[in-house]
Amino acid sequence: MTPDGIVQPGKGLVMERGAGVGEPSAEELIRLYRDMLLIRRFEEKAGQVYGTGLIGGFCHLYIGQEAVVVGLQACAAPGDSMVTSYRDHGHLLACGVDPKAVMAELMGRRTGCSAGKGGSMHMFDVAAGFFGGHGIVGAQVPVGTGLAFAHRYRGDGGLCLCCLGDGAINQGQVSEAFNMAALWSLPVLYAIENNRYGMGTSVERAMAGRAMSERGFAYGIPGREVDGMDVLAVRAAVAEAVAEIRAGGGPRILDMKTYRFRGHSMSDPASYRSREEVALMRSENDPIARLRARMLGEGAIDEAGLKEIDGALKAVVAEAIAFAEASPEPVPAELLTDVLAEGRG
Amino acid sequence: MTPDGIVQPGKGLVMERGAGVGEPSAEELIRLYRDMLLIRRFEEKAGQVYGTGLIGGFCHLYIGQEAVVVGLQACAAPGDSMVTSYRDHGHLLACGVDPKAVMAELMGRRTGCSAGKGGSMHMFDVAAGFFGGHGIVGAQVPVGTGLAFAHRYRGDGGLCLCCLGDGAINQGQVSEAFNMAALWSLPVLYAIENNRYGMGTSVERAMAGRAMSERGFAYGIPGREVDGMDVLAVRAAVAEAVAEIRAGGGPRILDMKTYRFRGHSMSDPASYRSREEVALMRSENDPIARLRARMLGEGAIDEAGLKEIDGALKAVVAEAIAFAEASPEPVPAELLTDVLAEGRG
Amino acid sequence: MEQVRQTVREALRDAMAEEMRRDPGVFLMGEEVGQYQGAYKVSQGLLDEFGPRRVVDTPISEIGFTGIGVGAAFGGLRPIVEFMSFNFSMQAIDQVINSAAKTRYMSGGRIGCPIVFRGPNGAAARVAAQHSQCFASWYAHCPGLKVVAPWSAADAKGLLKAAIRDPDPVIFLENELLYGRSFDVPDDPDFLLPIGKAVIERPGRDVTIVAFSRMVDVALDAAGILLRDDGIDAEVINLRTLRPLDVPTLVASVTRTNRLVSVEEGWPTAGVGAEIAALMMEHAFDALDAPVLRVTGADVPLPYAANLEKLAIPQPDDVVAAVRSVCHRA
Amino acid sequence: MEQVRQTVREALRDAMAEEMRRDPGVFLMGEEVGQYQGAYKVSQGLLDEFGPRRVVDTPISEIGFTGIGVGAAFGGLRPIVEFMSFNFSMQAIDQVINSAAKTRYMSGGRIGCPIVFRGPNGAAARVAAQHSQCFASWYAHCPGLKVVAPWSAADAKGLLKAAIRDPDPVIFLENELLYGRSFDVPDDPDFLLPIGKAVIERPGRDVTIVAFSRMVDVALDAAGILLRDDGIDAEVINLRTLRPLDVPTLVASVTRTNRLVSVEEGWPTAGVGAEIAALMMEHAFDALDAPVLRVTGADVPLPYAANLEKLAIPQPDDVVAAVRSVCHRA
Ligand SMILES: Cc1ncc(C[n+]2csc(CCOP(=O)(O)OP(=O)(O)O)c2C)c(N)n1
Ligand SMILES: Cc1ncc(C[n+]2csc(CCOP(=O)(O)OP(=O)(O)O)c2C)c(N)n1
Ligand SMILES: [Mg+2]
Ligand SMILES: [Mg+2]
Repeated sequence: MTPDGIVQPGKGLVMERGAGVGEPSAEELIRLYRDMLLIRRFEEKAGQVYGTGLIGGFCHLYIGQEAVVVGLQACAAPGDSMVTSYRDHGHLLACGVDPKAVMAELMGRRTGCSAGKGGSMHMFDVAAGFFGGHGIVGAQVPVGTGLAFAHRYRGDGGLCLCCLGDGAINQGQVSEAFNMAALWSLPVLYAIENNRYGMGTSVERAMAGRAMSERGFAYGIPGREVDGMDVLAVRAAVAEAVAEIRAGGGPRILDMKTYRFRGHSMSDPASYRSREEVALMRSENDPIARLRARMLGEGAIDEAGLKEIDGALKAVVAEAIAFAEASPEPVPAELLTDVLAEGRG
Repeated sequence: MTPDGIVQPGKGLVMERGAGVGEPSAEELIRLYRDMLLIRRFEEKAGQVYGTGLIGGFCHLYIGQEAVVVGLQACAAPGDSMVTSYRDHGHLLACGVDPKAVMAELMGRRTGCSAGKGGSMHMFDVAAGFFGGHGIVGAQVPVGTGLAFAHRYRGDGGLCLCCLGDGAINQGQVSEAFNMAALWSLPVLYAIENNRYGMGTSVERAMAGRAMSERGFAYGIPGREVDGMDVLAVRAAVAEAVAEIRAGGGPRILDMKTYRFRGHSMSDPASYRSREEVALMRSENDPIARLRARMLGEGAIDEAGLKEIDGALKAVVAEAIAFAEASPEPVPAELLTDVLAEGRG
Repeated sequence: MEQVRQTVREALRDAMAEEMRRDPGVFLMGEEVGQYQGAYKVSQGLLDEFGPRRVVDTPISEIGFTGIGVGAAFGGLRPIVEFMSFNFSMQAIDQVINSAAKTRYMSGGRIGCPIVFRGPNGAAARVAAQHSQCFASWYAHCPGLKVVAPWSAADAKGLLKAAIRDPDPVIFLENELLYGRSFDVPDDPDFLLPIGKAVIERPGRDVTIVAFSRMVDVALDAAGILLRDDGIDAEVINLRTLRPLDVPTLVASVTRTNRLVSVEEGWPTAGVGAEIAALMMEHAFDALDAPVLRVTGADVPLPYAANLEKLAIPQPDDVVAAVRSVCHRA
Repeated sequence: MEQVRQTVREALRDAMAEEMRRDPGVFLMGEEVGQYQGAYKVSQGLLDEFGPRRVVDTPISEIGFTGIGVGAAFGGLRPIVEFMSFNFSMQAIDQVINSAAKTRYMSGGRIGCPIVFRGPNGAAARVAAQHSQCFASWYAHCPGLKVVAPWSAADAKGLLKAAIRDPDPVIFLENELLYGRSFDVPDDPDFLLPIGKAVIERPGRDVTIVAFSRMVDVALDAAGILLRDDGIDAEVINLRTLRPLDVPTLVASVTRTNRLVSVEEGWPTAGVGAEIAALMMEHAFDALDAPVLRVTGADVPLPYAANLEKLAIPQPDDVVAAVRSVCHRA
C-alpha cells in the first residue's frame, strides 16, 4: 500500500471523476499518468501470467490504448455508467475497481469481480459504474444505449460512456442503437477505440466510405476524430462532448485514433501488420511516454517521482497477482448458483 | 386474352426490360400506364377477394406505389434480379409473372406461383428474375445484396433491384449490407419505397437525422430523392443509377417518395394519419392519374384507348380470379414435400 | 374471489397497467405499442395513461431495442419488451441469450436483468412460415431464462404480473388466436400465478395430456371426445411454464394415469414434448404402461394453403388418436 | 482404400479446397477466412490458391454476410459461410432460419438454397458463457436444415464435402478442441460420407452410448473404463448427423443392447438427448430394459473458472455413472 492509498478498492485508485474539466493541474497530470501506467503494468503482467497457464481462454490486452479509457474516466461523474467489449481490463481499473479483483477474475478465482465465473471478457462492477465486459462484438452498444435510456428515464443526470472497437462499427446493431439514441436524444457518448484493426482486418478492409467519425452523421450525431494516444486530447474532447450531452444535446461519437501494441488476443499471427508499423507506434506514439515527456518538460514531475510511481504500481500489480494466486477457485456448488436470482441461497 | 397477348405468363405482359432509356415513346408511355394499371386493378380485386375470405393471413396491397416498381422494371435487363418485402404482388406482376399464378397463390392454390405454400408474402419466380417476397422486414436487403454478389461473381452483367420500405431502413442488417455492397462495389440498386409510414409509424418517428437518401453516404453510396409518384421520374432516375451501376460504379440508393393509399395490411386502424392526408394524396398525387393526364395532354392516347386498356386489364384480373378460384388446393401430400430437395418424388 | 370476465388481450393489458402503476420502473417498449395501441391492440390505452416516457414506440430495430431494454434492466429499470411477434425475436436473440440470460451467471450474481420479452408466438391464421414459428423449445433450452406460455386470461394476467415482478429475464409466449378469447379472471390487483407451476385443467384417471398455450384448448377438446366416444377419462395439464418445467406435477399425474401424451404446436425434433418424454423416462419409467407419445406441429415450415395449414397444426383428432394408441397398448 | 493421417483442421481445409476445385460456384466467406488464414487456421492456404474472389473476408457483420450468402445461393452459387464461432450465428439466425431454411418450402420448391454454414460449436477451452454455447439442439429443431456434427477427420472431410454438394442448407458444427486431433482419412477426392447416417464407432452388446462431435471421445473413454472396471461392453454410436437423425441405426442398436445413454455437451432441456429419449420411447419402448439416460452439459451458462468449467462439461466418469445406472437397473 502506497502512502496515498493506491490499492484501496474502488476509490482513491483513480482520479476523482469529473475532474477532467479545464486545464489539467500538475496533480491531475500525475493522476492521469498513474492511471495509464497502472493499466500498462497490470496488462504486462497479465500477459506474462497468461503464459504460465494461470489465465486461460481469450485474453485481450489493452496495452497502447490506455489514454482512451483514462481520458474518458477523467470526465466521468459519479453515477455515470460505462460499458465496453471483451478488451475490458483497463476499463475496470480506470473505473476504480480493485486490481486484485480483476486479476483474481482473470485467474478464475472466487474473489474475482465476477466470482471467477466470467473471466477476462465478462467482468462487471455495478458499484463502480462498470456494466461489462461484453464478449459479443457490438452487443455492448445497444446495452450502453439502454443504460443511457435508464439515466434519462430516472433523470439522474448520468450518462453512459459506451466504448466500441473499429470492427464493431460494422455491426448492424450499432447503427440501430445510434438511430434510437439520436431519435430519443439519449445521454450516451460512443467512444470508438479505433486501433485500426478488428482482429486481423484493417479498417480499410472492413469499412466502406467516409471517416469513422462520420458514421453517426446520417442520424444527426456529431462526431469528431481525437488523437487517442494523447490523454489530454482525449480528456479535452470527452469533456466537451460530455458537457454537450449533459446539457441535453443527445449522443456524441468520438473516433479515438489509437493502436494496440500487442496482438488481438494471446494467439495472434500478427501477419496483417508489419513489425515496423508496430515498432514505430511503440516508439513514437506511446500514450504513456508522451505524457511522461510532457510532464517532465513542464516540470510537473521529475525522474525520481516517475520512478516512485512506477515502483508503487508494480507493487500494486504484484500484490494483485499474489492475492489472485492465493485465492481459492469457486467452490463446486457455485456451478449451479447465479443462474437465476433464486439460485443463490 | 387481349389481342396483344396480355395474359401470357412471363412475357408480353409488361414492357421489354431495358426499355427505359432515353425519352419514352408514346408506346412506352402506354406500356408504363398499362403496367401500373394492371397492378392497381389486380390489387383492388385482391382487396375485395380478401373480404370474402378466399385470401387469408396478411395481405399488403401496393395501391398508390405502382410507379415505383414499374419505373424500376422499365430499366431492368433480362437476367437482372429483384427482391422486395411482403408487399410484393406488384413486383411479381411488373416482373411479368402471370396474374393467374399470383392470384392463385393469394388464394393458396396448387397453381400459385409458390404452389400455394407461400401466400401473399412469400412469392417467387426465378425465371422471371423475382427472388421474393420476404416477410421479415429488411431481410431482403442482404439477400438482394447477395444476388448482386452472384451477378458480379459470375460476371453476367446483371444487377439486383432491391426494394425496401422506409421502415426497413432502420434494420441493422440494412446498414451491414450497404457497407459490404459499397466495400465490394456490388451491382445493386437499393430502391427505398418511402411511403412515409412503416405500419403506423411515420418516418419522422422512426428515423433520426438526415434525409433517407443520405443513409448510404457514410458508406460512400450515392443517393437521391425521386418523385415516386411520377413513373417517368422514377424511370429516369433508375435509368441513370442502373447505368452507373452497370458501369461498375457500385451500389446506388434511390429514395422513392411514394404513398400507400390503403392500410398497411387488411386490418389497419389508420389512426396514425388523417383522412385528409390520404384523400389529398389520392386526388392530387395518384401515379396512374398523373401519367394518364400527361398521355392525354401529349395526345399519346385518347379516352377510348384508355378505356380499352382498362377493360382489357379488368378482364385479365377477372380471369386470374376465375382461374384461382377454379384451382384446387394443394394435395395433402404436399404438406411434406419441398422441405428439402429430396422430399420431392 | 370475485371474478371478472375478460379477454386474454384485456388481461395482458391490465397486467401491464397494474404493474406500471405499482412500480415506476416498469415501462413498455416495442414496435407500435404506443400510438397504434399495439399491433394486436394488447397495449390499448397504455400510452394515454402512462405517456411516451413509459410507453415507447421503437423503429423496426429488434436487436437494437432489445439491447436497449437489456441495458435499461442492468441500469435498474424493469422493461417489458414487446416483439410484434416472437418470429422477430430471432433478430434480437443474441441480446436475449448472450446479454439478458447469461449475465447474472457471468457476473457471479453481481448484476441481474429483470426484463420481460413478450408477444405472440407460434401460428396465427394463415400467416405462413416466416410468421408462425413456435419458439417454446428454443427458449426453454436456455438457462438464465424463465419461459412462460399462458393459455387462459387468468394465466395471462397472473403470470404476466409475476413475470414483470421477477428479477430474471422472462420469455412470455402469447398466442394471437387466444387474444380475443374470454375467461374468468380474479378481480384482484395482487393476483399472481407462480412461475414454474403447472395446473391440472381437467382431472382424469386414464391418461395424462400435457399441453401449453392454445394447445390446451386442443387437449380439452380431445378429452371431451375421448370421454364421449371411448370412455377414456383424460387428465389435461396446462404447463403454464416451460422453463422450469413443473416435473413434480407431471410425475404425480403419470404415476396415477400411467400414460402420457404431450401436445405442442411447434416442431417435433428436440421440442418440449421431447423433453417431457425424456423426463418421464428419467422420473417415471416404471409408472409408464405405454410410451409417451408426442403430438406436434408437422415437421415443416408452416404452409399458407388453408388445407395444408390445418394439417400442419395439431387438431383434437390427432390427440385423440395418440391417446387411443397409448391406451390400447398396455 | 489408401489412408492419410491428418488433423480435423486439415481435413476441413482439404474438403473445401477439393470442392472449390471441382465446382467454380463454391466460395468461402466469413471473418478472417482469407488474409488471416482463418481465426482457427481452418482456411489456411485457400486465399493463396483461390484468390479474393472466392475467399472473401467480411466485416464483423454476421447477419449481413449471412444474408448475402443466402442471396448468392438463391442466385445459383454455393457459398460456404464460416462463423468464427457458432455463437455468432445467433446474430444471423433469422437469415439462417427464415431465409435459408424456409424458402424452398415457402416457394413450393421453386427455389433452393445450397449453402453451408460452418464453424466451431460448443465449448472450447475457458472461453466462458458467451463463446461456448452448443447450437445442436436449436438447429436440429428446424425443418429445412440438415445439421451435421463430425467427430473425426474422416467425418469432417467426408461430411463437409457432402454438405457442400448438398442442394439444401447444411449447418456444419465443428469443435475447436478437435481441430488439432489427427485421424486416418481416405485418400480420395471423391470420398463422401452420407448425411443422415450414424456410425458405430465401437460395437458392443450391453448398452448403447450415443454421442456426437467431441463427446464421441468421452463416450469411447467411458466405454474403455466400463469394460475394464465393470465388464460392461458398450456400443458407441457417433451420430454424425443431428438432422435428420439416423433412427434405424439407433433402434437397431438398442434392440440389441436394451439400454441407451446419450451424451452431449449442450444444455439438457429439449436437447438432442431429449429427442433421442423420445424417439426410443416411440420406436423401441418394448426393447428398453431401463430408462434412456441423458448425460449433458450442466444447465448453466458455461463458467470460466477451470474447476467449474470441468464440472459443467460431461466427463467420461459421468457417462460411466449413467451407464452403470441403466445396467444395474434391469
Ligand atoms: C458478433 C461477433 N462476431 C465475431 C466475434 C469474434 N471477434 C472477437 S474480437 C473481434 C474483432 C473486433 O475488433 P474491434 O471491434 O476493432 O475491437 P478490438 O479487438 O480491436 O478492440 C472479433 C471478430 C465476436 N466476438 N462477436
Ligand atoms: C423484423 C420484422 N419486424 C417487424 C415486422 C412486422 N412488420 C411487418 S411490416 C412492418 C412495417 C414495415 O414498414 P416499411 O418498411 O415502411 O414497409 P411498408 O409496409 O411501408 O411497405 C412491420 C413492423 C416484420 N415483418 N419483421
Ligand atoms: Mg479494433
Ligand atoms: Mg413504409
